[in-house]
Amino acid sequence: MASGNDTGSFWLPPQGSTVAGEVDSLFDFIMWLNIIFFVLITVGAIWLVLRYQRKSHDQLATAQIGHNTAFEAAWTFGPLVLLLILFVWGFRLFLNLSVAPEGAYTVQVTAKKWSWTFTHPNGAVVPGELEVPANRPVKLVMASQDVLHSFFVPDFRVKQDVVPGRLTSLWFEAKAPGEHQIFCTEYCGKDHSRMLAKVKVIAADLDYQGPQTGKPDDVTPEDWGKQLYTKYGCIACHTLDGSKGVGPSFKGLYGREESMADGSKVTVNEDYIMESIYDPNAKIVAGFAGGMPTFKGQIDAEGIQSIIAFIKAQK
Amino acid sequence: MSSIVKHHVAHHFHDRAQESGSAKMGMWLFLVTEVLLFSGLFVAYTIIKAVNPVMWAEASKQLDATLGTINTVVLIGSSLTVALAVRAAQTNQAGEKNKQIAGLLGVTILLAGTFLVIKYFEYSHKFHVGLLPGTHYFFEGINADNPHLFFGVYFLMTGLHGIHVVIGMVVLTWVMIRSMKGHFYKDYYTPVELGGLYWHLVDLIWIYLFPLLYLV
Amino acid sequence: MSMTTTQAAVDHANDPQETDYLHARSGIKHWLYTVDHKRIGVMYLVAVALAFLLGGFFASMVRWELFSPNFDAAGVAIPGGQIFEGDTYNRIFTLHGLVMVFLFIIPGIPAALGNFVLPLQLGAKDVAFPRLNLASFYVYVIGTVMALWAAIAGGVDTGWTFYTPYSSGVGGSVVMMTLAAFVLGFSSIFTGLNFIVTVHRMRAPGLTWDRMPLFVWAIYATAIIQVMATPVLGITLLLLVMERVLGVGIFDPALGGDPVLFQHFFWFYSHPAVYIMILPGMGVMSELITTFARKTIFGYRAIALSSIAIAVISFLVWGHHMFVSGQSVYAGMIFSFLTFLVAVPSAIKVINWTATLYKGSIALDAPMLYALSFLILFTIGGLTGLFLGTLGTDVHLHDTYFVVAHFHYVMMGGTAMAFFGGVHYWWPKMFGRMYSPFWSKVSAFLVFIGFNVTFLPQFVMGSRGMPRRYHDYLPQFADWHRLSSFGVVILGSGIAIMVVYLLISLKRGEKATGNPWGARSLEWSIQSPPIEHNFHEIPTVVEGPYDYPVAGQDGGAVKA
Amino acid sequence: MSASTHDHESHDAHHEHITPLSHYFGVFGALMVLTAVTVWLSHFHFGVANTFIAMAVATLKASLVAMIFMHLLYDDRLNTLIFVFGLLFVSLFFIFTLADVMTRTYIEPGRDTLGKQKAEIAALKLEAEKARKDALPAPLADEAAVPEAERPAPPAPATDAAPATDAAAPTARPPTPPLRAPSRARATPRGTPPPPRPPTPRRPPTPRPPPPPRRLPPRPDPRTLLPPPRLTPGGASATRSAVDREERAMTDGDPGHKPAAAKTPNRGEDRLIIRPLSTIVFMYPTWLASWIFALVMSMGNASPELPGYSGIVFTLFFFFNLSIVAFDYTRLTSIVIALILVILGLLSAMYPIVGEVIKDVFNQPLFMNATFYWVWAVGFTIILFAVLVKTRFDYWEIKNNELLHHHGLLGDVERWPAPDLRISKEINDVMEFLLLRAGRLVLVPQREPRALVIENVPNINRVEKRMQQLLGTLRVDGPS
Repeated sequence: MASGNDTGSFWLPPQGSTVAGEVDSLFDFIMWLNIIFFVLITVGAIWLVLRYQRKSHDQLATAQIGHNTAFEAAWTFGPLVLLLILFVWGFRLFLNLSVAPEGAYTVQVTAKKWSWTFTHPNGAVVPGELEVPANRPVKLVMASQDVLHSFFVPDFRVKQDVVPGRLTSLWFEAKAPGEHQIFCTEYCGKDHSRMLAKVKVIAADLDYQGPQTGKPDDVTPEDWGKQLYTKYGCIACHTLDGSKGVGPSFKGLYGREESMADGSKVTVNEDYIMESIYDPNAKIVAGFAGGMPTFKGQIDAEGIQSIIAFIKAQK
Repeated sequence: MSSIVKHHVAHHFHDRAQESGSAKMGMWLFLVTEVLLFSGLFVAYTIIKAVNPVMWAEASKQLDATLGTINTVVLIGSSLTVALAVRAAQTNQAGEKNKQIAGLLGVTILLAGTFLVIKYFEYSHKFHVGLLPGTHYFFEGINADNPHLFFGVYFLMTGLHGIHVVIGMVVLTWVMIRSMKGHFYKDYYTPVELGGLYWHLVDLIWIYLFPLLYLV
Repeated sequence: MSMTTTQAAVDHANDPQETDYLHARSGIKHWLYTVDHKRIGVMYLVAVALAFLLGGFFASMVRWELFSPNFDAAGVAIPGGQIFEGDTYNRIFTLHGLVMVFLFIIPGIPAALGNFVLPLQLGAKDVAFPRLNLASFYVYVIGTVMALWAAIAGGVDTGWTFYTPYSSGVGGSVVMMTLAAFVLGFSSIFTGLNFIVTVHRMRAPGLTWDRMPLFVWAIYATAIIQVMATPVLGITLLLLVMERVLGVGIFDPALGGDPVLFQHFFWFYSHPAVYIMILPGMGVMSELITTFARKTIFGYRAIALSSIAIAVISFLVWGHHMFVSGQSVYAGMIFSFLTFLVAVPSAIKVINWTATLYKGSIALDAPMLYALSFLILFTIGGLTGLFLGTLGTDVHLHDTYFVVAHFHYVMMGGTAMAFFGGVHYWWPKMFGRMYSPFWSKVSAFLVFIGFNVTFLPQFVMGSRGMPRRYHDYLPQFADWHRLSSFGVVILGSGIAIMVVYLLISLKRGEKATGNPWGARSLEWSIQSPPIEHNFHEIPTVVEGPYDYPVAGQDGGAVKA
Repeated sequence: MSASTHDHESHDAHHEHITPLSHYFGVFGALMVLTAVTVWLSHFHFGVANTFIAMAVATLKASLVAMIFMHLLYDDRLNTLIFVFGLLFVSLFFIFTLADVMTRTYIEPGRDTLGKQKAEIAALKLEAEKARKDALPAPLADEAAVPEAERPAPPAPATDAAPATDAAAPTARPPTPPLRAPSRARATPRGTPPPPRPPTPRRPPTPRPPPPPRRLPPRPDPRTLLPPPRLTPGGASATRSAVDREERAMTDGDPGHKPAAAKTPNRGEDRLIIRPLSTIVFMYPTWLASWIFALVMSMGNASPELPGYSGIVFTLFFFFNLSIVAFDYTRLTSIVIALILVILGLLSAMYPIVGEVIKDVFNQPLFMNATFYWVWAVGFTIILFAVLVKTRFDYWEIKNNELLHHHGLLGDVERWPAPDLRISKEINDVMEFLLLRAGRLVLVPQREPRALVIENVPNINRVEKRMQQLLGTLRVDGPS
């Protein structure tokens, strides 16, 4: 039962955040309390059943005891006292979990149907991965674009629903660099179980403002385009082998003339690709349902150039 | 023809008193479920008003308080007539008051009709001007956020109350017809009494709706 | 009818058999238009049992899908991993929730067993409003038909909680399913209303409040909740329908509404509803433990008053479902404190049942096996509730499989076990037939083992962070899910055996006497199955419901 | 349970009470008048109180309809119990839902519930927009300038995009000026996308001078951050003023640090503690009575045979006790009341009819069961206990050279110089004096314009004598 802090115990995952230790000790206290009461009642009941087994068909009870005020008072107020201890300890811990400390590194989280997007103080917008400094309180200010979601990191023992129309917040302080799984725990539809993300804790000093999202110089635009193709989830709808997905396939797309849903004809060039990324519903290819989310404010100009280079390469 | 139809106590009851006592207790439990049904709307009213106090004051100005007052008077009047009908049934020795019961119930149903007519005028005015709930709202006169919430709550409350008025009219009509046939007299008037209780509850709910929507 | 006799409740259990209510009138018409509480009880029992099997079928579909993860760690699809598409799976677990909650467990014990047994235990000829009782059954049938149509027509994948704004925006026949739940709510109100008036007005002479059987106390407390809480479910569902049809926007954030307000409305009904589910189970427990220990209950007044206490306090605690939903910290504090108050009466009951066994004469027939498994499983369920009532740990455990395991231990381990126990206890009284003792013990054993193998692993998964309502899961939870899915096979076989030997007993079971278990409450003082109007003359009750004689006194053995 | 056990009621109950016609018309008239009153009252603007007044009038009308028209007055008590029980559950629904909605912002004061936060989301968007625009080269930055009025308070150099929550959490450091959310931007009609901006090549951001290394402020204990819960009716202004008051209260009293003097409450020698009680303490006779009745009722196995007047006795006693708390039984009034009782006694001796009426009042079959008394006993115990606990946080202390007033959860202290402090003792309520020997102390310190009044000081004579010893040369006015 002893909860180690990096490998996690039988019941609980590893302790990634400072508050995880306190939550685990409360969890263990309740667990031990439960085991004691459970053993008392189960062993008691089984012993009584075996001890007073009915031997013959019309054997009667040896005594008809129906009332004992002392015992009844004991097992009414006894558990009540224990329960109140749990309440007080739980509430103080909950306050700790709810009030973010002063000067926390703040990240805005946007939840939408089936993906998380994180906006860092330096304006970097990163989907699917939350890069945060270690040993420093991190405060997440969360808003949802459509339905209820819930941000849950088991290793940090923190969870908070993301409610559309208002801001909810949550804080944690990661103890050491590492990677932790993020789940969505409020039912939100078809891919609720795939709305996953990762917390990447890195060692960084106090003036860390967020990851660099620009194209690293040693990567060719085409490769960088391929990375963006997977990171922003284009892979989910646009295939590379020519087969028709939710959206048109990229194979041999560049320079081809596509007929639009409204009947007009458009040759696929840089402007068309850039416009379809910023404002996808402007022109929808015939035979496709549309519904592609906009990536305005997420992919910068350099990213667009790289994606266009990548699509050109798909002969 | 002043005659009454003898009532036979159901087989599983011992006597009249147990039967009528059980019926009335059952009715009161049903009235409590109605109160709890409307309580949901009153809580919604309170919360939305607490969150948007400015909008609420602005939007409630659009309602016509005089029509509301008339409706209140009409309903309280119908409450009186149905109470008198119950009393007439209680004192109906041998059928001599059959007509009086039916008459009083008739007046109650008439007043209920007037209430619905006035409601119709109010609704048609709002439909015309655009004071409608949710996405259907197109009125321009209120400068506050989400004025449609007030009208959403308004239409829900008065709509559900209106449905209960219609149910009440149907029940009272059925009781009126039976009273013409002389079913209700001093020893058996439970249907009249229960119909009366239901109608008083409908009036009770309007007594709370009127100030909350029209005056405050 | 003749007036009440003055001497004590004469034991007619072994008088010559008269024509019982099953054979008094034959033909389907006498079943469809009956106002006899016993026939309505039997019809409810059949309907509820079918609903349980349907819900169980959906549960096994869920476990089949979760048998293995869909993708391995590298993201490669595992063959045979994915059986249903994402939204099909969501529809299946929603239907499992809806069918089990609204069609089986809420009407379950009160309507099926309660309808049959309550008038008999009160010494009455029938419930207060027989026609309303029949209306309640037909409203239940209409609600079931609407629910099944909604399931087939478009399917609902919002979960049984219908949380907005997802439920107000998603496709599928959500409006039809909401109206079905609305209609089923009325059936629950009619039953509750009927029982309250029956208990107040129809008691036999001499049957004071402290001489009533504890099953009647439990049904009375349940009826209070049914009458006081279900209307709020009605208005909540109406508002949801208005949200979808008129776009009223009370719960829609885009129109200025507040989705957390819907959760308040929903849980104001749904938490008392979980006490509608467990209280009748506790009532059955009190009957089973006393009869099969042949001993009076320990702390009658404590158990009776704790039923009422649970009924009242259950209305104060709904916020513990919303600790991390954006509810304010202060409201969380208040709800957490009150949640611990509501835990005390349940603890009192469990301990008093265990104390009842002391110095008893305990026979381990099938009903007693179910009672003991109720005792153990409900204790686990109740204790794990402490993790979820404590604010600090609930943040980590909310909406994970820990919660799923908790409420299955309380609902399936509690109410379903009590339902099986109750059915096995009153089966001879309802149908005049005894079932095979051997097979009933085997099935009880299989059900107990299967249940634990299914749900114990879910506690571990939950505390390790496995979220709820997931169509696919990370490979680290794979073997726990496999164990849990295997458990369903054992549980399913146990229940299958039960259905078989109960149906066989209808035809070829040996005839049952008036009082096969030697119990002391009123329903065992008449023949089985009872005559149509229950009692020739209304009995006068002079002693408590559990007055068993003591060995060695002149009371003599109770003729079994 | 109070339910009647008789299964077949006596036959005379069959002919139920027939309400005289005059009652019906009387009630109808009253309802008309009340409707007029409520409409008339609605023209005056009492602010929030309007709703409560309207509800009071509506409840009055509703209870008239329920009691007379719906015969609740003459019916079986059970129907009234059912109706009231239903209203109880309705109130539970109200109380707890409002408890949540009204206190959602207490963790982050300065934020309204839904209304304000929309403006804040807009502010956040602007913030992110501006931050990304900073990264653009200077010439491009200005043409995408954001209208000045929209921008929130000037951000600190390391743009801390945190919304108002950060600044408003009061800490040991003097709190930064609370972030004023931009004026309530008129909610632009939904769905109109912002104008698309032409893409511009982005230069790597010019390296900014590294900010001086700042030590992370120690993490304050969150519990001190929490102002006590205050259920002010909604609206941003209420929360705004609440925040300022808290911050002021926080800063002038030194939070968390208890004045040394009050550290060790040493009994006796050179100091006197006066703990004023709240008037509810005078309800202790009812508290005692409810315990006694509870025990008696549960002892006598709660069968209804207990004579009905036990309930009426308890209720009358309760109202008498309530009147003590409500009014001041000055010597004059208590004499007058005594006279009235005497006259009543004489009258009932001469005319038995008076006695009959009194006896009639007493054996109204008002019966409450043991649970009723248990609930009252426990309820009063909790309240009295809470009052006693409160006196731990709000008490006066007299030292030979100063007068201290400790109040507030965090132990704030007010001090006055004690030399020639004028004290006057007032006992103007005979009953309160009889119950707890309580009275009122009026203290007028030297240069203090207004007098300090300490209400309900128990055993006032002993306290006053002790004060004289302590303050030695003080002039004392006799009892008024």
